[in-house]
Amino acid sequence: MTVYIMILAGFVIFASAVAVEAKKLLSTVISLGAAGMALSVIFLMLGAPDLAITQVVVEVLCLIWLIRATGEERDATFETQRDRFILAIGLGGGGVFITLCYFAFQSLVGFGEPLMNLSNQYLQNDPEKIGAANYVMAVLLNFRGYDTLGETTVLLCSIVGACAVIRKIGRIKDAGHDINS
Amino acid sequence: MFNHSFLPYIMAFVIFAMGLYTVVCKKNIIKIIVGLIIIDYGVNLFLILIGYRTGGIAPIRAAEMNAEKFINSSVDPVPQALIETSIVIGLGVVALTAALAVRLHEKYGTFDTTKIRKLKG
Amino acid sequence: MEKLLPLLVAIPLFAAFLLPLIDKIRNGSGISRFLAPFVSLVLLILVFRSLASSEVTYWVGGWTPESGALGISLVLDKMSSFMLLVINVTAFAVILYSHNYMRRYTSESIYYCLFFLMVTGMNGLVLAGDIFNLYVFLEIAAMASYALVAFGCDTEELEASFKYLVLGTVGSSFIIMGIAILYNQTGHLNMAQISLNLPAQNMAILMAGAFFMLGFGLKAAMVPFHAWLPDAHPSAPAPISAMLSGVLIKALGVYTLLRVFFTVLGMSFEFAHIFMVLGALSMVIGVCLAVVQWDFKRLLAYHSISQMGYVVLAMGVAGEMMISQKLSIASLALLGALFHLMNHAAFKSLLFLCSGAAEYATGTRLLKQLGGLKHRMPVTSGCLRIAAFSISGIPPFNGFWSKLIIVIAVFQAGHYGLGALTVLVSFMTLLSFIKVQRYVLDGDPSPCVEKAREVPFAMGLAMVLLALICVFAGLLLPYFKPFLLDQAGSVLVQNVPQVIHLAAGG
Amino acid sequence: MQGMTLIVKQVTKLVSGFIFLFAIYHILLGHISPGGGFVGGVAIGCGLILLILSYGKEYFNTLIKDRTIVIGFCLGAIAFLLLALVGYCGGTFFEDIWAGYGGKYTILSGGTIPLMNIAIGITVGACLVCVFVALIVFHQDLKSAKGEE
Repeated sequence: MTVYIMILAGFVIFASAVAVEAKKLLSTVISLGAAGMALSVIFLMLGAPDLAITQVVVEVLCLIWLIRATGEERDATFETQRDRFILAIGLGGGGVFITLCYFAFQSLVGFGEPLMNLSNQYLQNDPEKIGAANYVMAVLLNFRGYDTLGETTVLLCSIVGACAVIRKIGRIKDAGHDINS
Repeated sequence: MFNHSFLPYIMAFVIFAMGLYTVVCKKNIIKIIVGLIIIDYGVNLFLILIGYRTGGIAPIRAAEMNAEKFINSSVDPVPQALIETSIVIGLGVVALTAALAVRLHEKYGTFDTTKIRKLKG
Repeated sequence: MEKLLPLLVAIPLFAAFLLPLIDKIRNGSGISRFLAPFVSLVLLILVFRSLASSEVTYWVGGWTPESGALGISLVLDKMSSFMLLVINVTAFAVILYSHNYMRRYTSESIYYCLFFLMVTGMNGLVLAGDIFNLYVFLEIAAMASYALVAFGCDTEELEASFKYLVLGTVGSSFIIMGIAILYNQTGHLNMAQISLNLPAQNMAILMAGAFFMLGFGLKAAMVPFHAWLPDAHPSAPAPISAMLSGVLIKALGVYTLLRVFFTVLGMSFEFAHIFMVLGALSMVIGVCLAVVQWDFKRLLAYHSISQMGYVVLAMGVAGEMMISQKLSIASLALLGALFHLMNHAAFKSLLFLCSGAAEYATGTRLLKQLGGLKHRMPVTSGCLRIAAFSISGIPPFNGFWSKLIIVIAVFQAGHYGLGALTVLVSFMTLLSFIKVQRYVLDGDPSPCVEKAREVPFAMGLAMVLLALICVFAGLLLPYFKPFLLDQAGSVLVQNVPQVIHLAAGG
Repeated sequence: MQGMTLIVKQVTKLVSGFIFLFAIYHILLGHISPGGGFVGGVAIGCGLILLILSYGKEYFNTLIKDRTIVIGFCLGAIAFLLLALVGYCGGTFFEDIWAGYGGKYTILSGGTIPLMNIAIGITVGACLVCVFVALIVFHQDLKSAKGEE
C-alpha cells in the first residue's frame, strides 16, 4: 500500500510543481486540478470515501472560481524570465525544512499504526445510539457537531466577506465633511 | 537505521513546503492563491496519513457487520472529520482571495505583485 | 451559569446570521444600527454573570466523559472569563462608536454581521477546551477580520487585506499541522487530555511547538512575523482598527500562546527563552519604527507591536521562573502580563477611536495636517490625552502600573539588561506620544481642523467609557486583583508539576 | 451574461437533473453511506453554476433571484443553529434528542443528523452560488463601464 501511496503522492508533487512553474494561468489552474484529483484517489485508497467525493466536488468548484477570477487574463503568458536565484533559495530553504522535519518524523507514530485513543471510544457506540452508521458523519454532526457549526460559519463568513469586498461602492463620499477637500 | 514507516509523511511535508515556497516567492496573485491551495493539500494529506491503519476499512458500519470486528479494522474517523473541516475552510479562503484578487485586478489591471505598491516583498 | 455558557457563542452567531437578511429589507441599516448595541449589551450582561461563577465545564452534545473526553468541552475558568470581559467590553464600546461612524460606509448590516462573527469567533476561542475547536473559532475570527480590513474597498485596504489574508492563512496552516502532530502523538484532541497523555519531550513535540510558535506568533504579530500588522490595522475602518489592535491580536495570539504553551505543551527553557527574545525584539523594533511615522494610525499600529512585546516578554519571564520553581515571581510576571493585556485593550482601542474621531471630523490622519484639535474637539482631545499618558506610563493611569509590575518582575528574575530595556522602551513611547500631542492637540488650528466640530454623542460616549477605564483601572487594581487577575494567573501556574516533568524529559 | 450554444444547453438540461439527484441523495443518506451535507451542498452549488454558465444569468434570474440566494443561506444557517438549540432546550447544546427514532438504517434513524445535513446543504449551496453570481455581476459591470468609456 505504501508504494501506491508514494506513487500517487509523487504525482501530486509533480502536478503541483507544474502548477507552480507553468507559464500560462490556464495551465496552472488545470494542473492544480490534476493534483486535486490524485489527492482524491489517495483519500479513496486510505479508506475515506466521504473525503474523496468532497475533494472532487470542491476541486471542480475551485477551478471554476479561479478561471472566472482570472477573467480575460487567463490566456496571457507571464513570467517570461524565471528568477533562478529565488528558485535556488526556495529549493535550499525547502531542503533545510524537510531535513529538520526528517529528524522529527522519527519520533512520530508510524504510518499505518494510529493510536486511536479517542476514536475507539467513538467506534464503540452503536449506530442506533448515535443515529449514523457512517462514523465520519457521526463525528461531524453528533460528537463534534459544534465544530461543524463553526465550519459552516467560516464558509458563510468568507462568502459574506467576499460579497462585501466585491461591492461597487465602499464609502459614501459626500456624507459629513468631504474627505477630499 | 532506516525506518521507512514515515516515508509518506515526508511526501506530505514536501507538498506543504512547495506551497510555502509558492506563497513566499511567486510574484503573481493567482500563483499565490494556488500556493495556498497546495498548502491545504499538504495538510490534508498529512492528516489522512495519520489516520490510516494498515488494511483498514472505511469507517462505515454495514448492518450485518460484527461490532468487535469493525472496531478492530476501521480506520480512524476523527482525522477524516478534521479534513472535512479543513477542506471547507480552504474553500472559504479561496473564495475570499478570489474576490480580493478580482478587485485588485480591477484597480491595477494586473495580477503582478511587483506592480502593486504594498505587496512587494 | 453552566447552562448559559453556549449562549455566549449562540447569541452573536444568531445575530450574525440574521443581519444579512435585514440588509435585504428596506431601511435595513437603520434596524441593524439599533439591534447591534442591544445584542452586545446582552452579551456583556452574560459576561458579568460569568465573572461571579466558579470554574465550570460544559460538555456539548451531552457527551459527558466516562473514560476520557468524548465530545467537545466549553471551559470557563478564570482566564477565560477575564478574556471574555476584555473582549466584550471593548466590543460594546466599539459598537456604540460604530453607530455614527459607520454611516460613511455602505452595507452597514453586513458590517455588523462580520463584526458579530468576529466576536463569536473570539468568544468561542476563549471558551474552547478542545484544541481543534480552538482552531475553528480562531479561523472564524480571522476570516471576519480579513473581510473587515477590506471593508472600505479602497486600493490600499484591498492590498493590506490581501497581505493579511495570505500571511494569516499560512499561520493557520502551521497551527493545524501542529494539531495534527499532537493528535498523532497522543490520539486525543481535548487540551487537558493531550496535556496528560503527552509523551516525554521528543523531537515531534518540539516540532509541534515550533509550528505553534510560528502560527500563533504570526497572529500575535511578534517581530519577525509582524509584516502584515502595520498595513492591516491602519487600513481598516477606525472601530475595526480598535478591535483588531485592542482585542484580536490578544485573543488570537497571546491568549492562544498562553493556553498552548502553559497548559497543553508545558513550558520549557527553550520556549521561555524564545519568548523573551521575541518579546524584547518586538518591543524595541516596534517602538523604533513607530517614532518615525507621520501617519497617525500607522504610528499606533507600530506601538501595538511594541506593547505586545511587553506582554510576551512577561510571559517568557513567567515561564522561566515557573520551571526554576520561583512561583511568586512567576505569578507576579503573569499578573503584569495579564494586567498589561487588559490595559492595552483599553488604551489602544481608545487611541484608535480617537484617531478615527479626528479623521471623522477633519478628513485627514496625517499628523502634520492636524493641529490645535483641543480648541475644536474638547472631548476627543481629553480622551486622546488620557490614552497617550496611559500608554506612555505616566503615574496615575493604568499603563504605568502594569509596566511597573512587569519591570519589577523582570528585575526580580535577574534579567537586569532586559529590565533596563523595558524602561528605555517606555521612555521612547513617551517621546513618540509627546510628538503626537504636540502635532495633534496643541498649537493653532490648522486649515483642516478649522471647520471641525465635536463628534456625535454615541461616539463620544464610547470614548469616555474607555477613558474612564484607563483612569480607574490602575487605581482600583487592589480591589479587582484578587478575584480576577490573580486567579487567572493561577490557572496557568497550576500546571507546574507537568512543566517540571517535561523539562526533565527534554 | 450570454448563454452558451444550443448543444451545451441541451446537455445541461439532460445532466443537471442527475446532478441535483446526486446532491439530494448525498444529503439525505449522508448518515448511512458516504456523503453528507457538505458534499451535497457543493454539488447543488455546482449544478446551479452550470445552469448559470450555460443559460446565462438573465435566464437564471427568472428561476432564482439574487435576493433568494442570500435569504437561502441565512435561513439555512439559522436552521442549523436552531437544530442545535433544540438540543439545548431538551438537554445540552447539540444533543441529538431524536436519535434512534425511526428504526435501523433508514433516513429517519438519524435523529437530527439528516435535518442538520439538509440545513448545511442549503447553506453551502446558496453560499457558493452567491459568490459566483457576485463575481459575474462584477465582471459585467466592469465590461459595461469599459464600454461607456
